[in-house]
Amino acid sequence: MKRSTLITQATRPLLALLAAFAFTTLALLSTGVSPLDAYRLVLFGAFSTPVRLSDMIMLAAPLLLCAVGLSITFAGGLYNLGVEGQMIMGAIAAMVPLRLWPDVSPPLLWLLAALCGMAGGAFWAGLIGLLRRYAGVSEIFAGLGMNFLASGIAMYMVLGPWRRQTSASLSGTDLLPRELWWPTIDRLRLAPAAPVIALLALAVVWWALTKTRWGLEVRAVGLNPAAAGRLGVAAARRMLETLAACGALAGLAGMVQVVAVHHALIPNISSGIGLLGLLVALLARADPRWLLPVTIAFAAFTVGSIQLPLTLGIDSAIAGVLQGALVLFALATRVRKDTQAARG
Amino acid sequence: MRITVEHLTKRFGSVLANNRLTISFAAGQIHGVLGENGAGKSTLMKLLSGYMQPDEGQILFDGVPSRLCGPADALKAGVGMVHQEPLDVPAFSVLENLLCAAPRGVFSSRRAAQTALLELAERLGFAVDPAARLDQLTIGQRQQIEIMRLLLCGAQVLILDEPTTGITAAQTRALFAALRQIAAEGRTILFVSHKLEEVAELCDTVTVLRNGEVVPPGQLPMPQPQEYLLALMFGDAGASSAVYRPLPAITAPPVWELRQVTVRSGSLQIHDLNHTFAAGRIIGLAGLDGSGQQVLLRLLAGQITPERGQVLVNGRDLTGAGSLAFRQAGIEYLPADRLHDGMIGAFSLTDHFALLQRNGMIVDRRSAEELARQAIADYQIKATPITPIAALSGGNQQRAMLALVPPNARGILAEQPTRGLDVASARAIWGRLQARRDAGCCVVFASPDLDEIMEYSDEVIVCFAGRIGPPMPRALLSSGRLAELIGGVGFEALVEAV
Amino acid sequence: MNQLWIDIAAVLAAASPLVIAAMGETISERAGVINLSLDGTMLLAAMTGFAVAVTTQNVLLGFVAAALIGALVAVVLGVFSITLGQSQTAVGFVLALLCTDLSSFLGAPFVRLPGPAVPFMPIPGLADLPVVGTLFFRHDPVIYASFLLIPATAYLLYATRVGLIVRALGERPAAVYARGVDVQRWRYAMLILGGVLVGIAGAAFSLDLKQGWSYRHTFGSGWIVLAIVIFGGWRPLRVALGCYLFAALEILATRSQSALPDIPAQLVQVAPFVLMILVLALVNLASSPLILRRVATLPDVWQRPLLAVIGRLRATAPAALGQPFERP
Amino acid sequence: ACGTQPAAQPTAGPAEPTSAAGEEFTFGMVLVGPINDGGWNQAHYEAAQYVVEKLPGVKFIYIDKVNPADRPNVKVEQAIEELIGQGARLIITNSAEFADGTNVAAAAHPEVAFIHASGDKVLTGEAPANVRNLMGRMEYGKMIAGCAAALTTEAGRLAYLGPLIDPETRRLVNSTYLGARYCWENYRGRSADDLAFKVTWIGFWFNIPGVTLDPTKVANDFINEGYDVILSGIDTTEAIVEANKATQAGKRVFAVPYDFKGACAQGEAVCLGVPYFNWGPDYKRLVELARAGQWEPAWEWVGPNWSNLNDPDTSMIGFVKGPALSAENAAKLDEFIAKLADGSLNLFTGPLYYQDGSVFVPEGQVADDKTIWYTSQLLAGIEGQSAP
Ligand SMILES: Nc1ncnc2c1ncn2[C@@H]1O[C@H](COP(=O)(O)OP(=O)(O)OP(=O)(O)O)[C@@H](O)[C@H]1O
Ligand SMILES: Nc1ncnc2c1ncn2[C@@H]1O[C@H](COP(=O)(O)OP(=O)(O)OP(=O)(O)O)[C@@H](O)[C@H]1O
Ligand SMILES: [Mg+2]
Ligand SMILES: [Mg+2]
Repeated sequence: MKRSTLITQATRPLLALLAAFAFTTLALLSTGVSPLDAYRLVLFGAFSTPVRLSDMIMLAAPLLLCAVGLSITFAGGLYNLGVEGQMIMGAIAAMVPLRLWPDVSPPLLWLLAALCGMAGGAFWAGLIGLLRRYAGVSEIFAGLGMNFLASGIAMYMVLGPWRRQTSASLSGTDLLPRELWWPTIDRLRLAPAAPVIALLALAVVWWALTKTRWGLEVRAVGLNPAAAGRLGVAAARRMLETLAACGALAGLAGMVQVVAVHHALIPNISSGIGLLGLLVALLARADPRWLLPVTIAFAAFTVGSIQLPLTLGIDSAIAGVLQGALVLFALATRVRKDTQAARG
Repeated sequence: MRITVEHLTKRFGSVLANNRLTISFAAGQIHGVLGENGAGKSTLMKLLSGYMQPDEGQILFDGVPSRLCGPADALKAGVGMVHQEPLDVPAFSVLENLLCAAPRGVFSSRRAAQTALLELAERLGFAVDPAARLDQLTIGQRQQIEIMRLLLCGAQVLILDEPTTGITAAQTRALFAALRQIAAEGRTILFVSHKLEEVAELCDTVTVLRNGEVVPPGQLPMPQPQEYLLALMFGDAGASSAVYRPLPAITAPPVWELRQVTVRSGSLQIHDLNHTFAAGRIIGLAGLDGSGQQVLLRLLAGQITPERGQVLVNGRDLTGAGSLAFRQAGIEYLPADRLHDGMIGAFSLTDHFALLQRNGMIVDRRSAEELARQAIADYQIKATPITPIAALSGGNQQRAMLALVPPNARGILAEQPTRGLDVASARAIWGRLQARRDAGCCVVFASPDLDEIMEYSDEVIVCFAGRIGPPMPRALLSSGRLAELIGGVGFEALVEAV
Repeated sequence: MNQLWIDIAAVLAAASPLVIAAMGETISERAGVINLSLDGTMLLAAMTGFAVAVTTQNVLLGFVAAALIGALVAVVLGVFSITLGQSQTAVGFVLALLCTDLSSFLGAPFVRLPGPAVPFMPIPGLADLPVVGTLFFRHDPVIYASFLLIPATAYLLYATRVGLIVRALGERPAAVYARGVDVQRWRYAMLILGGVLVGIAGAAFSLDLKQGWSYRHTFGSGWIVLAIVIFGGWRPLRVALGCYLFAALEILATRSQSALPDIPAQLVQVAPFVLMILVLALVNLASSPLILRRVATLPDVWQRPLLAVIGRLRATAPAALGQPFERP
Repeated sequence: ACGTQPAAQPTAGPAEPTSAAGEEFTFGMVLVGPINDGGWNQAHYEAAQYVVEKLPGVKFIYIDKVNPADRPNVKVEQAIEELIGQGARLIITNSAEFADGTNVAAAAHPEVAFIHASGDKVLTGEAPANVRNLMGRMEYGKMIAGCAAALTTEAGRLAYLGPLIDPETRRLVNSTYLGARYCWENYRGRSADDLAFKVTWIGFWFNIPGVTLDPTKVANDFINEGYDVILSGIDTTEAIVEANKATQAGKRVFAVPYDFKGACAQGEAVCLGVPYFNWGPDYKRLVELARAGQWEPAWEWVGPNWSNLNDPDTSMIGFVKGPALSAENAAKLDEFIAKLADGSLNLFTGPLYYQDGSVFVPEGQVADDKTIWYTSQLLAGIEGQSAP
């Protein structure tokens, strides 16, 4: 009995892995390129040169921030599909001090921008919570709607108040002054502050979810809000708090995108990182211990796949296919949702 | 149609729900099936109605072995089952529900179905409106509709699983009359119940199940002595010990005070309610389903806000403060659906106690586990501190829920505190509640079971059509009078008198 | 005046893929299964439909392929959620992203290629009728199909035995099981039927309304359809109305650039998505206890019509929507 | 199935060593859209093929679809980095959006030569020394397009499917309008007031779902509003596709696509002609320059070869007449082209007014290059946004 459960525990993820790769290989074969070549790039390409490694880390940092935030909302039983919008609002809010007071000393300005970004993201997420609480709109659709609105606002800022001197293109605002870019290592695009902040966030959230009463209450609300309420947990408040916490982290990710990656506001500042974060959180089962490895793997796939069109002439979206398939098959090998059906 | 089962066995994991059962139910009779909780009654019925398939053994209809692969097979063979909670579609009208997935050729058209339904209702003495939505009917009415649906679909054998649990006395009378009529028409009825009196009143034979086996092997003709049946069902645990206890004088301030409260929930409205709920009392709320007991409980729990008036808890005005504030004031609400609204299925007792901790930012697991251990010992819960609540049996879940009531609770509101529990478990639960009462708590509970109300209440409040009667000392009340009041007989005079 | 009719006809046409997908989703949600993968499915189906149509130069084959893709994704969703009992939301969401990337990957060779399109096909005799002809009879077969699908879905759900079972599946699968119906198999069937329609809707984009293939070609339509189904209260006619409302908003957004030069059109063009969600919120808000309690305090004269309006607006989801059912 | 992108295959093997350079010279291109878009990007891609064909020992690599929608996590610098990593010694970036990124990468790689097509950072002095700008004088092509549209329209309603708003697109819209107005007045003999000319900007060079307006919808909307010639200013072919569909549905709508010589193929029946870029000759010239190590900064604005607009080896700007242009109108169009060619007609002659009534070119003057390049508004008479 014990042995067999041990075996299934080990084989299940393995099976999922195999199935995901089988599926992705099928997709690769249909294009006529050698899957091995493709996998070499997708899996290891990100580690092949220092430049790519640093690009991977710069993608992993905001991704980890989002995934960590989402692990909070997942614990609270919410599908925060609005994380993209929260990132965008965080980026917009972070731009405000950066544009208003470019003369303030950079470290102070970054702190200000980080605070603004977190506030922006938290505010945007809070709106989702309010929509759900008072208007009964599921957070999934509220989140999607807010995503559309956020990207609309970003486009408005890019085309309107913050547009470039001479043109009105959706490609973005003017670049920030150089001294406001986060310092990078040498000739790489790696700004060490970004991964440091993300790891810090991971540690704090892990601690909060597993050790604090707040975390326990959040998990209780996630499992059964009615019962949690009966047991004295302020369920509605916890729901808003989890959303706001996730929004704040997503907003921070948006701020990192601005000061460390794009150095400007672009309409697509969230670059699908939020949605990828949802996949990461789903695969890691919102378990903080798994978040880091999964994040690194997914960021590596994405960065590695950039070379696919260049060297193999196939589209880089295969990274997304692999990521999606991994999560899908991992879901399949999990215990049924309905095992704890009502009894009595 | 005669039903025979031979060596019927059904396992759920390690639980042997039915263990090589061999019985025969003769045609044209009403057969009672008795047994404590978990004895395997429902399992047997579900096997007979094709709802589940046996692991071993066979079922014979009129001596012919038949394999039932699903409810459709059973209905084709003429067996229909009315589940305890009617398995109908609440969002449908009576007629839609009747037509839904009806066997081919039974109803040629909507109109034909309606005519047939009305005809049958008249024959059985039920009142029915084919256009009414099921979720606006009482459980009793829905049960009647299920019975008629099965008969119209050609059931020759009718299985009723605890049909009287959720319905009123009057509805029970109507049901019994109809069942006798159906049996008289030559059909077979299997009647599952915990309640000895009902079986005695209705049934021609009785079968007692215990731990998945028939004791003693075979059927017994009715009547049988009640003590004998109780002993068969429970062994020694079933012996009755109802002792009437005089009320002590109360000095503590009242737990709740309602002042001129008007409250509305759905279509039900309660007007100008003035009531005081004293500490150290058990107050039973009696009434037909949906007469206002639930509204009153939820009002006292702070879950609904009155439109007018004030709700005072321990002398403090908490009108509209929300259920959390009520809880902080020492009010505990125990819902009927334990797993759904009461506790968190995936959490263990330790987790629950940790959740109840109110100070400090960090969870103190050690003290929570200590409390869980103590609760398990005190309440005789069959579990470890880290067993998920969902894996506990119903009775143990109820005990766990009670154990989680903080020691300083001032008021306990319980909705059907012994729903689905057998006599022994129910008695244990009541022992706990009485201890709470003796410690100065006010316990308010609602139950559809009049015997329970009569046995355990210190005071009884009757609800009728959204009106709340005055509290009456239990000692001044007889079962007959209570039944009348619930039905509205003399209710006006009672209210006027105050 | 004439311009108005032309515009309305344009709305009717523009909404056709939405209508087709929304009817499909309505059916599967009525049977209790949320197909949250809609957005990805539509993309993958649009791509496949276009790819097949380009390679075979046969539009019909393109639609068949798209329908098959829709069915295939529905089956995958079914296996994971109905059979394996995983959360429909999680599986659907992952499928949505997976199919999106799959469409980008496999569709790369077909990006912006010219290809065949559904031919315009006015109905002889009727097309020349004043107004009515412009509105309903000067379109192509896909748009006619979207018109017919609305009453057909309503008929299926409300007037047939199948419809009774489908609705009961979404309300109380246990009851349907007790009546001898194989819940899983029926849910699969309805999910697949819905998937087929969703697939066809995808092809309606790539072979008709927004002919061709490009990345994220059907941008966000799947998500908006899911929202519209909720907005429509799972009732076909109201769902269709939601689709037309959305299409009208989109056309207004395109027009707004010259009408409202101060507001960037890019902001306006996301407005329909946002408005749809807001309307959903308003509708839900109207029937929330908060509002009902307010209404209850009003004098009767006001109360009655208000309650009537709220009653009309109220949309209750199928009670078992999204819940797995396991055979006992 | 992905065989449409053979040039990217490194497995293609090294080209045979040439006597000229002895070693292979690789040049790379970063394209904003897909190489087969039937427009701007395809024109660039085919120009690169032209170079490879004409110059032995030259190898071409590219990354296309570098834009926030198709590759959300790829920045221009990153793409350039990849190409340089693959051995590219000359990099061409083909979008105005790439100006900053090109400069950043160029600063980081002073040993590599850069061409930023359509930009002006060299002119403004913001570019590093290894960057050149190259652009064609499409103003002429657009004037011809406008004329063809004005000659054909029955309703007198011309619609322009605009990309984003910047000096380049403004001057192209203005040129189109000037061409259209001239032919409307002079060949059709109608008053300029009767000519409706509307621009709707989608917000980017091509459709990015969810970010830009959907050009399909915009084109449809033009048609529903009664515009009967749609001129495309975007990189892709939605205008001609939709016009073709509308025509098949019984309306009479014409289109003038843009950028790519073969663009009429998507709707022969409605195509009045296409003004296009022929980057090949100039890229060939610059590749040779880079290979010879004679790179120096320059800002070039190359005009057509007036003696033969459609000469693939000499003319940067061309115009192919479409099948839908009637013979009679084609003759008038030739006359118009001849006037432009011999200099007897310069449409940028004053007085020209901006939308807000301010003067663009004063009476009696002719606009110089810089004035035209930095056009700040649409001209009076055009309906549509000048600035956001
Ligand atoms: N679906 C199930 N899964 C697991 N165990 C089950 C299931 N159904 C019944 N059991 C177990 O089988 C045994 C018999 O259950 P059954 O429901 O037949 O009892 P019962 O006599 O109807 O009890 P009650 O009076 O509580 O209704 C119990 O131990 C119960 O826990
Ligand atoms: N779904 C389940 N998950 C885990 N354990 C279960 C489940 N169903 C039954 N069990 C186990 O079977 C035992 C019997 O449960 P059951 O609910 O039948 O008890 P019962 O006889 O009804 O007791 P009670 O009178 O307390 O309700 C439980 O102790 C429990 O451990
Ligand atoms: Mg039990
Ligand atoms: Mg039972």
